[in-house]
Amino acid sequence: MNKTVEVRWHGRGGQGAKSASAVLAEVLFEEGKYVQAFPEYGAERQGAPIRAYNRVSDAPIRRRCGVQNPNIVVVVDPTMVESANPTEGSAEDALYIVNSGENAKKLRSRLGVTSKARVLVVNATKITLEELGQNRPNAPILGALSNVFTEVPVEAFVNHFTNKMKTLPAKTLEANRRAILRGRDEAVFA
Amino acid sequence: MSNKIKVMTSGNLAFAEAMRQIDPDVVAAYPITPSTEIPMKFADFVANGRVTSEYIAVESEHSAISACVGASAAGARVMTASSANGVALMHEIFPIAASFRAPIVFGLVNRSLGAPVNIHCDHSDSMPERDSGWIQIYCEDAQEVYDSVLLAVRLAEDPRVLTPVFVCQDGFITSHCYEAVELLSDETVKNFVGERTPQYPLLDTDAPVSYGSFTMSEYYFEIKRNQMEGMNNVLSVYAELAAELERETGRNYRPVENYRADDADYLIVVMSSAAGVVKDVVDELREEGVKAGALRVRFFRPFPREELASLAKGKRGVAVLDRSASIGGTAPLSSEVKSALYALDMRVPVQEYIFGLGGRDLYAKDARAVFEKMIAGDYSEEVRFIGLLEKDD
Amino acid sequence: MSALNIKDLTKKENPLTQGHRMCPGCGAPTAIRQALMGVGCPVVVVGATGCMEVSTTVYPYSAWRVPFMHIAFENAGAGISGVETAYRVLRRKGKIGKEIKFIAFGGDGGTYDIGLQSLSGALERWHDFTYICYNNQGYMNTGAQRSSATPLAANATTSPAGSASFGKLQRAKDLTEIVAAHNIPYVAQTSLHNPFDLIAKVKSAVETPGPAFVNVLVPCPLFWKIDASEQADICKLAVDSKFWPVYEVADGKYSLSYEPKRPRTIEEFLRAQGRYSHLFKKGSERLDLVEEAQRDADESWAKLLEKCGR
Amino acid sequence: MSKPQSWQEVPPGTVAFGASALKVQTGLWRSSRPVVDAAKCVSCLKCWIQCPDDSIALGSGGKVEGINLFFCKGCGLCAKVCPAGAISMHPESGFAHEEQKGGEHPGEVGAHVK
Repeated sequence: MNKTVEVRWHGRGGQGAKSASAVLAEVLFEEGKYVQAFPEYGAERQGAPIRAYNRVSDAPIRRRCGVQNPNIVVVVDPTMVESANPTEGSAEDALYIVNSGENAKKLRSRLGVTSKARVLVVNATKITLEELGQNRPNAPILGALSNVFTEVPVEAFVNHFTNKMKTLPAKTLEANRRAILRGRDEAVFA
Repeated sequence: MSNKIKVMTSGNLAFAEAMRQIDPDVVAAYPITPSTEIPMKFADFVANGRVTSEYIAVESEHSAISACVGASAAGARVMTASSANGVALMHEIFPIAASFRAPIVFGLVNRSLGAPVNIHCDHSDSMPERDSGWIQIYCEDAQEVYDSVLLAVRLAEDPRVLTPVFVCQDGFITSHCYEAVELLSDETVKNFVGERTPQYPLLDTDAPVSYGSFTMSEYYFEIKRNQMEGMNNVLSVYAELAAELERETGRNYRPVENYRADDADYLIVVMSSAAGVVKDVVDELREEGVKAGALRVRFFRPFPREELASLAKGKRGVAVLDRSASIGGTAPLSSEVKSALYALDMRVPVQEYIFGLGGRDLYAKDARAVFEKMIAGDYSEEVRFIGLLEKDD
Repeated sequence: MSALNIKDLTKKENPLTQGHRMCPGCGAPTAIRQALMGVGCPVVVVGATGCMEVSTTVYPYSAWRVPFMHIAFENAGAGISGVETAYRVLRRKGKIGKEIKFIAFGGDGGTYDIGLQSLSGALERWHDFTYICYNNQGYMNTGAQRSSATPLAANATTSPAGSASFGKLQRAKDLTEIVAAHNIPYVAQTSLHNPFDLIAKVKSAVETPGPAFVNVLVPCPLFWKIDASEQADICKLAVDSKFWPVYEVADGKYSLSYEPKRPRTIEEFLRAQGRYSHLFKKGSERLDLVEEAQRDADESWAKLLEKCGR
Repeated sequence: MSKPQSWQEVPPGTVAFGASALKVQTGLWRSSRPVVDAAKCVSCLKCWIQCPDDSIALGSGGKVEGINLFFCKGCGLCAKVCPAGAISMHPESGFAHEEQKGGEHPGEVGAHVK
């Protein structure tokens, strides 16, 4: 990774996109990368669309402005594919990670991206409903991301994510672990 | 055992962590975005016995700074934090704190002043306090925030200085950005900051003094002049302290950061977090053969005018980027830079810019455009605005 | 409460020295001096901006024999919160060995009006201090303007009596009751004509752990338009006419400190002061307002008696 | 502390030293002077406790011996509250022939003053 990789997250307030971006930063920091994680703050409350960002680099990161041209776009909530305008400013060859149960081809056309873009689809909502009984898409999304940051073992994602919730019962932590691993395994390129 | 550890944290949390290690006697604070995390985190340290401090959860920012002044005059080591309207509400008390020579260390997380209400960064809250008699240090990132808090405690309490300090960081951009910061061990920090030895503690009932006297024209001037001496000593005392801390951290921040300025033809002068992207652009332009450079002003009070003038001397152009306005006058940083450059034998063209009000970002393309205009010799007597929605004439 | 012996008091060093620049006959230095007489251990004093603060600390001199701090007008409550907290920390850390008591004072302007928030905050946070309001019922430091402690119909410079006005159009705020509503351990009203009452109350206030408040009626000869020698007399009249009842609320329990055996009328109290002279001016009398003031006083008195369980 | 003569001599922090106002001769304000008839004094000390300027001079037995004219501003309160008529007020002009003294008790500034 010679240049800085910029990530933009689209989620809803309270859904955990901010935490997930922080976990991604922590995992990559542990792997020796230079990282930033910063959410966009507004007056919006629970449920409103929010954005969060990461920068990842092998060299110190100096710029601190918002990410305008992300290399990776994460869409945490399936309803935001159109409404949140996830392609705004992103590079033509950007990578999209989308939480969706939709057919991959259809999703690609809904996003309106060219063949240069890569689209990784994971039904994170379904996975967490099955594993946790709740729609908390963060864990499978992080699992899917481990397919992108291949230099990091998936266990690092598991450890950091469950560490954030270490006061929860062991059963819940184990369910999250399964959700991350399923996210990694079930994510498919469209 | 290593005495350093690198952790993921944010500007606010780095400030709070430094507070925990400093373990001040008293913290009095009131929540306001985006500095709220600082008192929140500190209250948590108190609630879990991780500090020996007392936390006063006051009913307003005005009372926060008033309680800080009281505790500091009493002889305690005191810290607090605030932003924006909170800072404005405290305004009355800042000059009093400085006149009391109360060495309070203050985490000022920069945010715009309403109206309209906006929670994002600009420097319109701290700039009005530039004449309040406080030292102002502006930090670029969370690491610098952490290091600066440690320095600020020593600087404020130094008997040659005895002046309160604002440690400023950009709201959200720095305060809420999660990044790696190298922390010193608790013991190293304790040894570095030592203990406060107040000269005239109010709590010394055997040698009673009165603070906050009334004085007409007979002595007011002399008291103010005496106070100025503390500020006059800041930069030399700071150099000693910065060298001392450098032995622990390997980092040393100059009052003005010189980024490839020595042989540069064109300079951008800027403060705080926006300096990063400017430095990136300097590197890009250098690769293209343009002699670009940047100066990041870290101390705004006292203003390091000699250092700045010597770094800007002989340049073909200087652009000053202010993150606040002085409506009807010259923006604060431009005003200081122009004033400092007046001492030079040969004039340096200076272009004033205002950017980033209310949290609007400064992007690489913006910094590049600023350099390009200088290279083209395109200067205006008027202030220019970066990233503003404007109709073309 | 042990009986006070005035001769014993003469042996104590006066915490407020001579050489202050208050007006001749002003009640404030008397009130503060009496208040501090009853306090056994060392005290640290914080004062709000006002006549007392200004006149006792004319640089480079200070009339305070005890540590004294003034920050600003509206923040004596917050200032002493900081001082008292610093004391608790430094004592806990072994940096201060002795016991110290904390007293804040402000005039009615700094207490009833601009400083009310800061006072309320300090009371709610339960700092261990005593707040003394020296209440001369207006802004004297700036020239006799009305405050929310100024009584109905008083002629003040920002509520002047004129051809279309009878002076202050509103009643005074009952700050003592507002403070009592904070449910702090000790609240009292007193007056400086009875030093035994004043000294005893401040002593109780200071010795009670936690926040305490004492509201002292202190005449300003200039504003009240009385002779400089009359401060004690006018205070007695205020108490005897039930204009200014003296009572205390200790741990929520009300008790009347003094009941006049031969009550005087409000009219007598008003007539004794020039600030009400417009009410009695031949041809434009406003005896209706005098009656209204009497009714107010009677009602307040009845309520107070009820609270005292009588 | 003697009066500072330059900004360099001003102590930091707006600090004034405790009890230094004892050097201030507020007695110069007086236009009316209290005179004590010690023989009439009943030692009730009402004048002492009500004096705003703490200018009632007491003897060792707690009896009023006189007035501290260095500080007394002449408000007349002492005469007013005296139940025995032991204090009377007289125009200061009547004492014009007396040499203007530095004061009987020009208070000493406490030894604690640094």
